[in-house]
Amino acid sequence: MTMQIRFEMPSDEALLLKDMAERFVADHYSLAQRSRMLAAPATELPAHWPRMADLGWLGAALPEACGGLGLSPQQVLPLIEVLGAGLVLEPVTPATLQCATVIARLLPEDRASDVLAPILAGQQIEVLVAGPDGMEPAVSARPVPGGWELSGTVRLVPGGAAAAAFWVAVDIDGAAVLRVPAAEAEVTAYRLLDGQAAASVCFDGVLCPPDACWTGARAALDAGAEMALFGALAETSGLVAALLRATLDHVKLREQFGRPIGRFQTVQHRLADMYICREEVRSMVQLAAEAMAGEASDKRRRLLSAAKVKTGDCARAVVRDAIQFHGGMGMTDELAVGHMVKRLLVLGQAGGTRAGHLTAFSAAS
Amino acid sequence: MTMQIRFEMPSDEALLLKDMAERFVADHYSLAQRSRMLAAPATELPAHWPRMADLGWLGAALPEACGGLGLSPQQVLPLIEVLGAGLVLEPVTPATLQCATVIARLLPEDRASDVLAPILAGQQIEVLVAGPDGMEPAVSARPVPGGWELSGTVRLVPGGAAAAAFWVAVDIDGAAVLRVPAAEAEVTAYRLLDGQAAASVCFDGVLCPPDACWTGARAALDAGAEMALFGALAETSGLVAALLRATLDHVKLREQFGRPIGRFQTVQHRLADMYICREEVRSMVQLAAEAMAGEASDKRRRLLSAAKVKTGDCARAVVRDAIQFHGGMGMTDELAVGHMVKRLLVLGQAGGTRAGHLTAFSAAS
Amino acid sequence: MTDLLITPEDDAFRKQIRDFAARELDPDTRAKVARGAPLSREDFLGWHLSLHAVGWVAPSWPTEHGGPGWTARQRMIADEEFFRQHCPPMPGFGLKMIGPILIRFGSADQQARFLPRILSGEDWWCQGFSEPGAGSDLASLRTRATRIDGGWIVSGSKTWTTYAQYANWIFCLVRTDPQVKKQQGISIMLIDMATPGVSRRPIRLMDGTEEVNEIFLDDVFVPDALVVGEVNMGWTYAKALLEHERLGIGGVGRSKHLLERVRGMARAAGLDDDHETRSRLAALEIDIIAVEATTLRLLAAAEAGRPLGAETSLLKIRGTEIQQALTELALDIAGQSALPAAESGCLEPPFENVAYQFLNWRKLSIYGGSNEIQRSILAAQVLGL
Amino acid sequence: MTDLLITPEDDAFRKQIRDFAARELDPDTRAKVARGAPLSREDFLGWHLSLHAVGWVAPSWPTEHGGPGWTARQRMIADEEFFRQHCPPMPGFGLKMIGPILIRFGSADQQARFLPRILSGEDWWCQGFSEPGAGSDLASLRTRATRIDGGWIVSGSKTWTTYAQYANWIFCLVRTDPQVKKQQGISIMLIDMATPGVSRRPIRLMDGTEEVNEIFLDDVFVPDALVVGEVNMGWTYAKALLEHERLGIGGVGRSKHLLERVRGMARAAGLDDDHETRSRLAALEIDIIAVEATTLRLLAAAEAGRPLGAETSLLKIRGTEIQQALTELALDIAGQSALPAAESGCLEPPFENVAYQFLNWRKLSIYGGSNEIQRSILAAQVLGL
Repeated sequence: MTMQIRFEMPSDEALLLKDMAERFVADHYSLAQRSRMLAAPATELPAHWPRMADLGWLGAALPEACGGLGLSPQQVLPLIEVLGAGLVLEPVTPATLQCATVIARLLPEDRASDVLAPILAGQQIEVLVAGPDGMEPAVSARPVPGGWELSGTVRLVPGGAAAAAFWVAVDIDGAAVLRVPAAEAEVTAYRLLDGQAAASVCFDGVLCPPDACWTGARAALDAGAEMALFGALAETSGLVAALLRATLDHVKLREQFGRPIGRFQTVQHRLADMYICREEVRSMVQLAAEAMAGEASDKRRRLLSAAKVKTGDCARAVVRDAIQFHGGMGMTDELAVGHMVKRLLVLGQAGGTRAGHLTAFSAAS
Repeated sequence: MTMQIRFEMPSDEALLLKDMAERFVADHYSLAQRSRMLAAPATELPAHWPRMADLGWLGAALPEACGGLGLSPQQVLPLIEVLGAGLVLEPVTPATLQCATVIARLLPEDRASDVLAPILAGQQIEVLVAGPDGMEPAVSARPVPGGWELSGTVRLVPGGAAAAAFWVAVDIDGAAVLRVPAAEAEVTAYRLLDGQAAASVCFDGVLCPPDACWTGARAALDAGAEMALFGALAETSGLVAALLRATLDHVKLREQFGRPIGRFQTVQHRLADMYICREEVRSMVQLAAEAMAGEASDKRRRLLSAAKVKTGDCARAVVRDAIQFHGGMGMTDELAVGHMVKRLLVLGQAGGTRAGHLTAFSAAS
Repeated sequence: MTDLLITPEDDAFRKQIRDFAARELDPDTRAKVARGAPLSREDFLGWHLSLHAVGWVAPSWPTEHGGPGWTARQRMIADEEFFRQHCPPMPGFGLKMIGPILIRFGSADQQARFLPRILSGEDWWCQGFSEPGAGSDLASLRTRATRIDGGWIVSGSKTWTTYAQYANWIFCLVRTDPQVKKQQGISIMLIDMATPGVSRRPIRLMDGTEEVNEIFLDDVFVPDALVVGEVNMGWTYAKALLEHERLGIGGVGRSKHLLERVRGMARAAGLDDDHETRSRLAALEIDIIAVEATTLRLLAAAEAGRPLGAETSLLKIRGTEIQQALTELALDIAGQSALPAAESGCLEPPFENVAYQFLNWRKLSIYGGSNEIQRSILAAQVLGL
Repeated sequence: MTDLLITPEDDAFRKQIRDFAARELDPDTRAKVARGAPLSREDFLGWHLSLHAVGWVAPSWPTEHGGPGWTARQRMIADEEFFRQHCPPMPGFGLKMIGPILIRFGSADQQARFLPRILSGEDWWCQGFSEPGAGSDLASLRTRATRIDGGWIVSGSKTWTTYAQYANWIFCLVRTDPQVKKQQGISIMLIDMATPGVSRRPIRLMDGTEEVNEIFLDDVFVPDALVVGEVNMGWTYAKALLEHERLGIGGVGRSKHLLERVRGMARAAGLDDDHETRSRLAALEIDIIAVEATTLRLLAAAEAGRPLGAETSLLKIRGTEIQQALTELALDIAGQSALPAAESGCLEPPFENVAYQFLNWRKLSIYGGSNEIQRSILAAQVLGL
């Protein structure tokens, strides 16, 4: 397949999703509303999951044959950026971009549709348990009469707190995936520092029948890992843009030494640097989206690694100056800035480390 | 020995040397005067070598027993800073700080005095041929009847163009040094990009009698290497201060958009950063000087490595902004800025690489 | 971590400090400091009392007011060694701020009344300088005092007041003359937090702590006896205060402490042989040495009689840059281990305070005059720009 | 190095460019470009003539004036591929500056007289914008024209005039009305370098080259026919020119070319497995991809009808930062091998032009509006600050 990087404008459908998402965030995700949601137990299905299903967001990136909208990464990008900037607590990326992608890729079409139906209907959450490279060595499967016996504990499973089932990557003559109902595992639910619900899941002694096991899962897990990374990058892109916007608004209003701090040249030049970061993040994430849609796997992965490195570096620079120019106010819980910063700290750890991606990129040079 | 880091003020003697050096540079090292000196063949004894001998500078750091002034590194520092900032072309560091130190350390006192006499009198130059760690694997010595036969070529010997003799580090059951009159080697003289004279020296087939060979030279070579690094750091310190001064003068005078560019906040803040660099360089070089005077070798080397890393980083940052804020003028041959920059590029390579020193420092943590 | 202060006299003094800390510091407090956790009032106060018992609680005070008579060099060694022994870094509002102001500008009555209670820990002071909407621009102050018989009626609000929840006294910058230009017409007043009209609202920070507060002053009566020095001279006094302890501003002890903690994290994460981690740690250690060497060099110059000027701003800038860089390195080393929320119970040592510290220490480049202000000070006062 | 422009159509076009360059470029010139050496007039002109022979010398000109009719995307591919094939980067004074100005604002006579000679290489143009003491502040211009019968008498001086030694024509910004405000009252004039009163002084740069010059204009007569467009509209025209070829400003082709050279240096120095060198190279390659992707994104937006504004300043800033960082990396890799003077004869490939390029390319962040100016443009025009 030849790459078709054209940076095309978003389609009408993509813009429609984005507009709806902006309205949704404005209506339902004020800081006060969000803070009330955070008071709910992490194990509950997050409040707006069913509504997100109604709006079609949960299946946006899934094939139409599986009940999705069949949108390409480029076309999903604006939606995910808005949800990222809106600090939504629903696990859209882990459940729908990552886990549902693996299911759609791995299972026969009709089976996949059946399995995905309750997820896309907003009735439940299912998430993947796998490492950043698509494989998680922490869980192992041992053949026993009647199927497989699992052992191992995985920490920090995103979206795992309220999941109805886990899709667990294991090694059975190569990459395989087992579906484990949450009730059978030992789930310790908690929130991360950005408020997202996650879980530590212990699989020791879980028995899994053969009809809940799919082997030959390498390609599906890779696709899931790439979608997970892409989702984190897209959310980061939305947040970086939102932090620039918030900082810009602040420096135009806030006065010190008799004039708005945005009149000071140092502030102006560093906001120009924040702007450059936002533009470069936007470009790299869009590039990653285009590469995922049309590029051979080695080049696609290389560009995803490049996007991860650049996006992470830019996000950190923007975090620094967004807080700095908000001054003390930027450090409080009362403005969105601090919440965005915490979300970015968590997203920065998604999909592998900077060092790992830089090395992977470099090795493929 | 316990370290005695006290950052004592320079002695009266040190300040006197410094004042003399400032007057000397003002009188003899205008850019026009320097440019005339550069037209002379690199093989000639540099014009002011005898005068520098008269002023006592060539033996400043050597023991009094060998005809020197016996000054500690702290007390020589102000002198070397001024000579560095003055862009003098005489090879003070390689000939007197490095080579003469090795001679004074290696030879018995009376023999050292004899050998050093013509150097300290300003009649000739002798330099060391050794690597940054005090040892140069490029030259090897083979025992033959009547002494040693050398082979190997060494490039970029600082001060080697006009040298009367080379002191060559070789491996003879450990570190050893041989003295080779320049006439016996094949010397290709040239200038470096900063105008300093250097040479490539080929020692193939040179015969060296036993009485020109000193074994057990490890400590002497180490001391020489440290003095060479210290000299480069001290010159760098002088140059960094001079670049800050020149840039400060420039931004106060030069007007753009109707006011001196030093009135723009971005320029002010970056000059503040240049100032911080200068102060940190000054501190680190002074620290290195104090450590050399009184510290055990492992800690001394560690602090020298730290000084090298920090000084190099600061010098590069200052180079960038000094040229930037001089604008096009800073890029011409007509201001001292460009000449200082070129000198700093050369000094940056003295005494080992940044990466090597960072690793050495880190290994000793 | 390399120490630079190690003459034989230094070593003897350092040992005295170390032995004292090893003997006197509460083990729970020590453990909290060692892992970078937030500290309670009791943590601070316990250590305060230990120090007070031997007369070391106010290192910079003159002996006649209860200081230990240490030299500047000894104070630096003590600061460094206390950090190394994981002693709590004492909040400076009483000991380093209002104490020295009263010593220099306070009345004999004020000195007699307040200084002993600062030393003994009976009074906990907080600082009322910043105001909502003012930040680093202290001169644009809006809290206002109106003259009445025997004193003043003060109204306004203060913010970013650290540990006001522990404090029983607050010293405030207050506008006593609205007619004159900004920096003039300001006074320092001492206010009992129990005075009618004083109220407090905690500010929750993004790191989850509530260490800072907003303080509201509604028609609070302040008797003349509680105005420091002369009326309308407050700005001058405050500036003198900002110049106090200038050489400690580089925070070398704090940086070394954090560096060692981060190095421990690298070991715990199996990254002690990772090339990039090693390089970053080494470069930061060198940066710390540069700040320490610069501090010592300025100290030597000061001892040789050269007055210290605004150049100490460089210590603030570089010190805070280093500390913030260390918190970022810690984040990178901890990776996912830093991500659970503090209240999750899932954070494990040595990474449990990594995110907290990254978030909390963003303040270092904002408060005490932001690093942008410090650069402007260097440009204007040192470089003449 | 990753290419992003590789649709099937892109590939076909790229192959056409590559084959042409492989066939037509003089091997000596190619070798000089490959090692980053300064180029002679003949190097430039030889390649110019090859391009002219097939109608490719002026990619951005409309076809009716002799352009090849390439799309913006094709121009980017050609630029990148010419760099990859080590073709000389053509000086833009005729082809990218005065040519487009004359096409847009020149009289029919001016177009007929000058455009064909720019294409054919008969005329070599240089640029008279900067003046001694003015730098990025073009509006503070002091070269002055006095009206006389049939034309103007021009006096003043210009500086940083690149390759004036090769040029027979110069286009100058000249003040034609001293009464009005700075940006107004400026005109563009075309001056034959052989006109009495025009003289030149080469400026020796610290890199040892003399590629820039000072140009003195002493009572030079310029006939009305050689004033471009309307009198006093020069600033408007010049600004339009600065907006020309905006998307090429990121210099992606140039950056990729240098990156590959530096990678070759790392191999030659035995540093291709060095962790730090690899990391720096990879990070810079990613930086280049980000500039390229941003360029393509802005291009796509422009093609979709969204006008390009000042946001292209970001391409200038990042592009030049990357190129300068690459020259620093080259210095570090070359180590001592970069140190002999150019005239020493002791410089060896692939390091012989490392120091020259480090020194020479400091100009990138100074000329064409310094990077500080570009940040101010972004702040004012894009962010509304």
